[in-house]
Amino acid sequence: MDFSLDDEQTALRDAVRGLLKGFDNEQRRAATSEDPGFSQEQWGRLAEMGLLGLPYSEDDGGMGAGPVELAVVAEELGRVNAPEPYVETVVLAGGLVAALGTPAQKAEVLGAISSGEQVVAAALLEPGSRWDLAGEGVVEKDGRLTGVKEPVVAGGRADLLVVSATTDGGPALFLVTPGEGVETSSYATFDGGRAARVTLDGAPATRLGDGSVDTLAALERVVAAAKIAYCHEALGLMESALRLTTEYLTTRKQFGMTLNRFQALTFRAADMYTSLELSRSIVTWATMVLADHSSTPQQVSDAARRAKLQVSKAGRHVGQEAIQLHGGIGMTAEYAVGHMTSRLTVIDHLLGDGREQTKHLLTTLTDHEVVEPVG
Amino acid sequence: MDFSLDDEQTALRDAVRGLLKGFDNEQRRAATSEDPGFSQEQWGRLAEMGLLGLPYSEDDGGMGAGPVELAVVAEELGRVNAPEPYVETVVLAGGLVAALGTPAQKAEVLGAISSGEQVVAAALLEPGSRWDLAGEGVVEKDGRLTGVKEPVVAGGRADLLVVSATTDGGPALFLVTPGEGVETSSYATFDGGRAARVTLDGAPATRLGDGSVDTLAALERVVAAAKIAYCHEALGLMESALRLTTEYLTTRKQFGMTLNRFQALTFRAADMYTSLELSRSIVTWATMVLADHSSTPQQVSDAARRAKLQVSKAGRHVGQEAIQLHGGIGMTAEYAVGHMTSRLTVIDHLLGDGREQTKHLLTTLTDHEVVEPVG
Amino acid sequence: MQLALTEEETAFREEMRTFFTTKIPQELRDTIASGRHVGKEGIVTAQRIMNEAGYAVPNWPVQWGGQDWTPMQRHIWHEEMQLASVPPPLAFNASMIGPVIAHFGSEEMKAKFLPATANLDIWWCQGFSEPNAGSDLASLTTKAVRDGDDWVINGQKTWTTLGQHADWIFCLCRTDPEVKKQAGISMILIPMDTEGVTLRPIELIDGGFEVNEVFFEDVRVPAENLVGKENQGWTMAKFLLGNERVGVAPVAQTKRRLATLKQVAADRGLLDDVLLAAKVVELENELLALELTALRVVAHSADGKPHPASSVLKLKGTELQQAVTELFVDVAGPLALASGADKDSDVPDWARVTAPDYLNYRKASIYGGSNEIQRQIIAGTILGL
Amino acid sequence: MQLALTEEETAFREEMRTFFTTKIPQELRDTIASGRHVGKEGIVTAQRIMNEAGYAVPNWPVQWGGQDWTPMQRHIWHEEMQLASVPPPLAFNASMIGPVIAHFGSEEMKAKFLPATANLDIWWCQGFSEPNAGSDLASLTTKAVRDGDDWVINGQKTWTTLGQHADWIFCLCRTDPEVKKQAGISMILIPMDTEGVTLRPIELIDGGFEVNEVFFEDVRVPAENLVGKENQGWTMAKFLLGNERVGVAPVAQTKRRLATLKQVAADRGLLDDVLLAAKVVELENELLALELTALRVVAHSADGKPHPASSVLKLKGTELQQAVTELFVDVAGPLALASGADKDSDVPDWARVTAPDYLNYRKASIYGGSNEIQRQIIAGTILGL
Repeated sequence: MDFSLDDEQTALRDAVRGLLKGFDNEQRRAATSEDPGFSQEQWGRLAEMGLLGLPYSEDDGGMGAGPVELAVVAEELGRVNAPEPYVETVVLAGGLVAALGTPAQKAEVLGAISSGEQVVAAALLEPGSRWDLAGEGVVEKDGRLTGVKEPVVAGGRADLLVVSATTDGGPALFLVTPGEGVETSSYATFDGGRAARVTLDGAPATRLGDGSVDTLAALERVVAAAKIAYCHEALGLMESALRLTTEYLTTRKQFGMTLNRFQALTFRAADMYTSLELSRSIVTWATMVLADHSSTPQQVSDAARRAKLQVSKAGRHVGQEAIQLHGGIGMTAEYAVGHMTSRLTVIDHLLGDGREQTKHLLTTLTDHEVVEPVG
Repeated sequence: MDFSLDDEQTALRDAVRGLLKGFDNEQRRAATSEDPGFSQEQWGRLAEMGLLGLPYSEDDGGMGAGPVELAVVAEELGRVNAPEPYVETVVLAGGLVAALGTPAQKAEVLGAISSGEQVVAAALLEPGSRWDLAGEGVVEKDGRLTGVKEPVVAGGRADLLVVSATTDGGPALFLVTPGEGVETSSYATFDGGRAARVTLDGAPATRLGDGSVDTLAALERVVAAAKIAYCHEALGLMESALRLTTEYLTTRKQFGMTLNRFQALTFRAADMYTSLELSRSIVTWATMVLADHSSTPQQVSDAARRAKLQVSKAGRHVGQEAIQLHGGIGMTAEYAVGHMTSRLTVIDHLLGDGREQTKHLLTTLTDHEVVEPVG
Repeated sequence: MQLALTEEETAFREEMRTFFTTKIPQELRDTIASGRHVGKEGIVTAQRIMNEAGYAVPNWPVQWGGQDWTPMQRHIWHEEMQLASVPPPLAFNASMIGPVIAHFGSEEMKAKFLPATANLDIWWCQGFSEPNAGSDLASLTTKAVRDGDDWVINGQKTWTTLGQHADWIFCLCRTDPEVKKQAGISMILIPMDTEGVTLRPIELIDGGFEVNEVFFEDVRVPAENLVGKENQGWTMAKFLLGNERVGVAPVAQTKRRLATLKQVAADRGLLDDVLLAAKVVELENELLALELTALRVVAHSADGKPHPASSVLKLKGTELQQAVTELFVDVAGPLALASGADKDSDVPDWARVTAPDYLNYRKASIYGGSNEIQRQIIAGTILGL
Repeated sequence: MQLALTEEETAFREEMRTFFTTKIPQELRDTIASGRHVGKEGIVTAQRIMNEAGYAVPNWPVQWGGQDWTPMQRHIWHEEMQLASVPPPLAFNASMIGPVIAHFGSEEMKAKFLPATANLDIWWCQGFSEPNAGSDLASLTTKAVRDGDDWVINGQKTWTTLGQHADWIFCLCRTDPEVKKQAGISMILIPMDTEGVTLRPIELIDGGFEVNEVFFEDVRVPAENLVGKENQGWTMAKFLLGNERVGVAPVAQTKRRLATLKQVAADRGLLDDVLLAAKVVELENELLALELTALRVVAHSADGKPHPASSVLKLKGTELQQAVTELFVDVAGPLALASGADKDSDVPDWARVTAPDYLNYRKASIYGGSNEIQRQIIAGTILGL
């Protein structure tokens, strides 16, 4: 058992960190103040470094890297709270194409993602579906889709949509290009990002894949991978929020002394650290479960749920306390911690919050005597 | 709306407080070290003051007082953690007789309780029944009971048992005198009290009442009254545990200063106070709902559950923190706080813990838009 | 002990309920009920209607428009107002500077300001906190120097809520830097349009603008703008902060929000989720305990001395307020993302406001005496620690 | 990153599992598994079997019976021992005085004590805390004065765990009252049957006796009983407390308890109660996070420097241990009252021990560096606050 990065992974981390160096709250506010809610230049630089094609096979224009490398990137993006829709495009939307697509679809779509040429958005959620992603509200008929997807993260900017829908043969995924039969209404989300309502009215759609792969199984695995990547983004966010908090406590004076002289505050910072480290352990483990080829689909799905459950609690704890320990300044948009808390809140609610993970884990509670980290 | 005691109630409180004055942990340990786990002399003094007959009608040898007076006594007993089985005998066992008994039964049994002549125990629980008190495991046939009741608080000392059992006509309560067909095995409980396994093997039993009162409805109301009385005992316990804790914090020195200089500790004492005061509010309210003749049975039952839910959480919080803030000394039997925490744990688990109350309150969640304290 | 309201109290509640639900425009109340903001105009409209009926400033002396109500009546007034989703009278006017002027001000000052303050003809804002004087308010450094018949003010205030709408600011200024820090503070009234006063809005993390920085650069106001005596400011600040016992805990507002939450959760079948429903049960119970604590405080503060339990109201009240906003985001789930959606969106209004609300209400445990300060008060004043 | 154990580690785990489950008497392990105590004899029996196999003191130098194991091997050894419900080697011997003597003691002292300590021929107890030196250990006042070839000890220790079984006590004594308090402390070894040593058992709130007060009245021991150098005691205390990275968090024991809880809850149909079952899910998850944190610390402490996250192990480990004991009482419900029941009772054994266990484990967050001290360490050492 080894929790450390190897030399290449460490080099990747340093490279990403280097690329993001100096990206601060002011730049973030500038980038998020206008559509598409992130920096196209930054997106290009991520592409240049090969980060947008990281998990795809080299044949498809990618780097052929694994979940650990994705984790490294997501965590670094989280550390600076970068607004680029990395997990959404690369892990979720692209991941679905990689899992289900025909060779031709993979080469085309993944190549376009990897090069930064196209932003691809996963249109899975519906106004009435909560966290069910199978797409009951969009119906396919004769190669055309009708129904509403919302909220679709980055849906306004997207050059291509991966849409879940119901067909006569059950749930399936489709590629839809904005245009005919597609109406997109984009708006700001509370973390500074963008999401859209996508109305499909007989929109021409290409089925993703040739039907040889089980759609729901692939969806579950890709969603598990996306959850784990989000958890890493959250680790980066929590680490930064804690660092900003301890820096503030050691510099801000009240009642004639710096705040770190107030034991009630420092003990709460210690509890934040505990939440963070416990999260880091379980999230890293989940990444290893995902990366391990001997893991069963059930193990991968459960590991992702376990990581997300822990991060749901830790993210609330760390995010709320970071603001509280800052006091008034933590409430302001000019300061970074509030945005981190906002982003943690988005991550918490996009693919199921802690209570939702618990609900699913309840169904497997009596399958095991104890939870063993190593099989 | 008035939360205060009237003059007579205040006088009663002062009288009880006077009677219990000087009762300390050492005396408690002496009283609980031998059977029956409490002081017969003290029991006699409670009788002399009229406290054992407090809620019964004067015709039956009682004082005709209401829930507020019972609350006053229970709270004072809790304040010194007196080991006498007051709520168990007077409110629960006696309460069942008062609610269901024939005039003759009431006069006889309640008279004997009031005078201190008899200790009466409620034998409702069974090893497999959890918090269901209707008595499915004991069966009546031809006026004789067979089955096991356990744990029966004060069952070893009891001169008379009020037993729940199943009859051909449904659940019913019976009076059973230890002797023929009754085998009692008494043991210490972790709070220093006593409970017993009571094996009934064709034990002669007299049905409580003439069948004109709905047994389950009466049981629910009396149990609600007992829950509320227990909550008052818990208020007394929590108040004393907090007082001992703050006294300790202001006198105990570590690192060259008294512990109240450590903000992390004083803030936790403040949270204990918050738990206590919120509990006091809701428990006092539940007493008023019980005392108010216009309250429906459902309102009474719900109010008792609400009070007990709050006290379950507060009792754990205050009990655990009282020990923790004392440090090692809080763990010792020579010191009072641990016994208070033990007793709070008993109270929590006797008539349903917080989770159990929540489970029942869930069934009425959509019956109301908001919870209104005043109808 | 007595559970029920008296007959008089019941009648009074009915009177208040009727007033609030029939006299305050439905549209305003609907806006509040859906969790949106009514804006300056709405607040002014509501307060003027209340003031006309004598219900805007019941806590003031009767001669200045107050009511000779019992604490329970004031509690009922406050609860009914919240239950009816009425925008409450502006706190800076009704609960803060009004009572201070009524208690400390000269007769001239009362006559000049109180009627206009009650009627919200003047919109006041508060100049207390500074960048380096938050929880430690007494460290403030904004300076007022006497120059002839004027005060000359220099310095900076921050967290000035709704300062963007304000006509006047009541400002704590240091007038004697030589003495113990609490002893050298005075309260001065300053028109916001005075030369040298600049206001800079601060964007909050929910994207809203409700607080501001206010800068004073050689701002001149006449000597008569001093409230009470020189260096009496700290006494006034304590008076003002300790003044209000009613409405410290936002009980009725939180109750209303929780009722809405329950309704929308039920509509979406989410109450079948036992874990979510149990959370609602627990919040309802804690809210009941809080409301009863508020009632205890109200019922036993008649002699003017605050009940010790009053200090838990802000602490627990804001915790529950925040817990409800947090649970609301969970009920909205991914729909919470649609905070910036326009009318084209299929996401219902209630879901769109959940996340900004959650973020915005993190302030509740910081502003107006942080929860750390509340714990300090409980530990120190009540528990003697 | 690598999820699986190496082949060698897997083989080692198998070896340990086989050893613990076949060589340690079943009866002892059953007693532990059911939450009861095995007593002195059982602990001695188990340790001697382990010592014979070389598994009692793997953390010691090889020449004194230790093993040249990796941190992961020691972790596996510890986990398998707990999973098999084996009473662990006596901590006072194996983790505390043994390593101290091996590191600081003279060769004579090592030869005299280490073999007997490893084999539990000597039962050690710890003389650290005093009535006025708990968390603030350095304030201890028990005095050792050199008198010719002897040390004369006067004072009192408390919280001496299992002192009633002990042959010897290792004792921190003040040997120089003139210097900074940490600088004047020495470690002295004292036979418990020395004249002037008195032991008084302390009853705990669960009714059990496991800690004691130890009084020293003109107790004389030879000068050679000093460990290492005079006034080096604080260094040894820090060495000893910082020594053990493995087994700080009682993970496997808590896992086993939670598995039992789940089993008895399932048998009684209580897992149908979603609220109870969800609590189990959450505890399983937190315990997994804790175990993984312990593994991280183990995997990354090979260079001897402790991983920063190690400080959360005791804090979170005891919290979870306590949470499981608390939930066990809830599972028992009213049956928890039968703590003193004899064999006639119909209440199952597991239910009878729940409340005493719950009460007893309140100590876990107090003894051995309270959780307040742990937070202090995290805030100070790791966060730099």
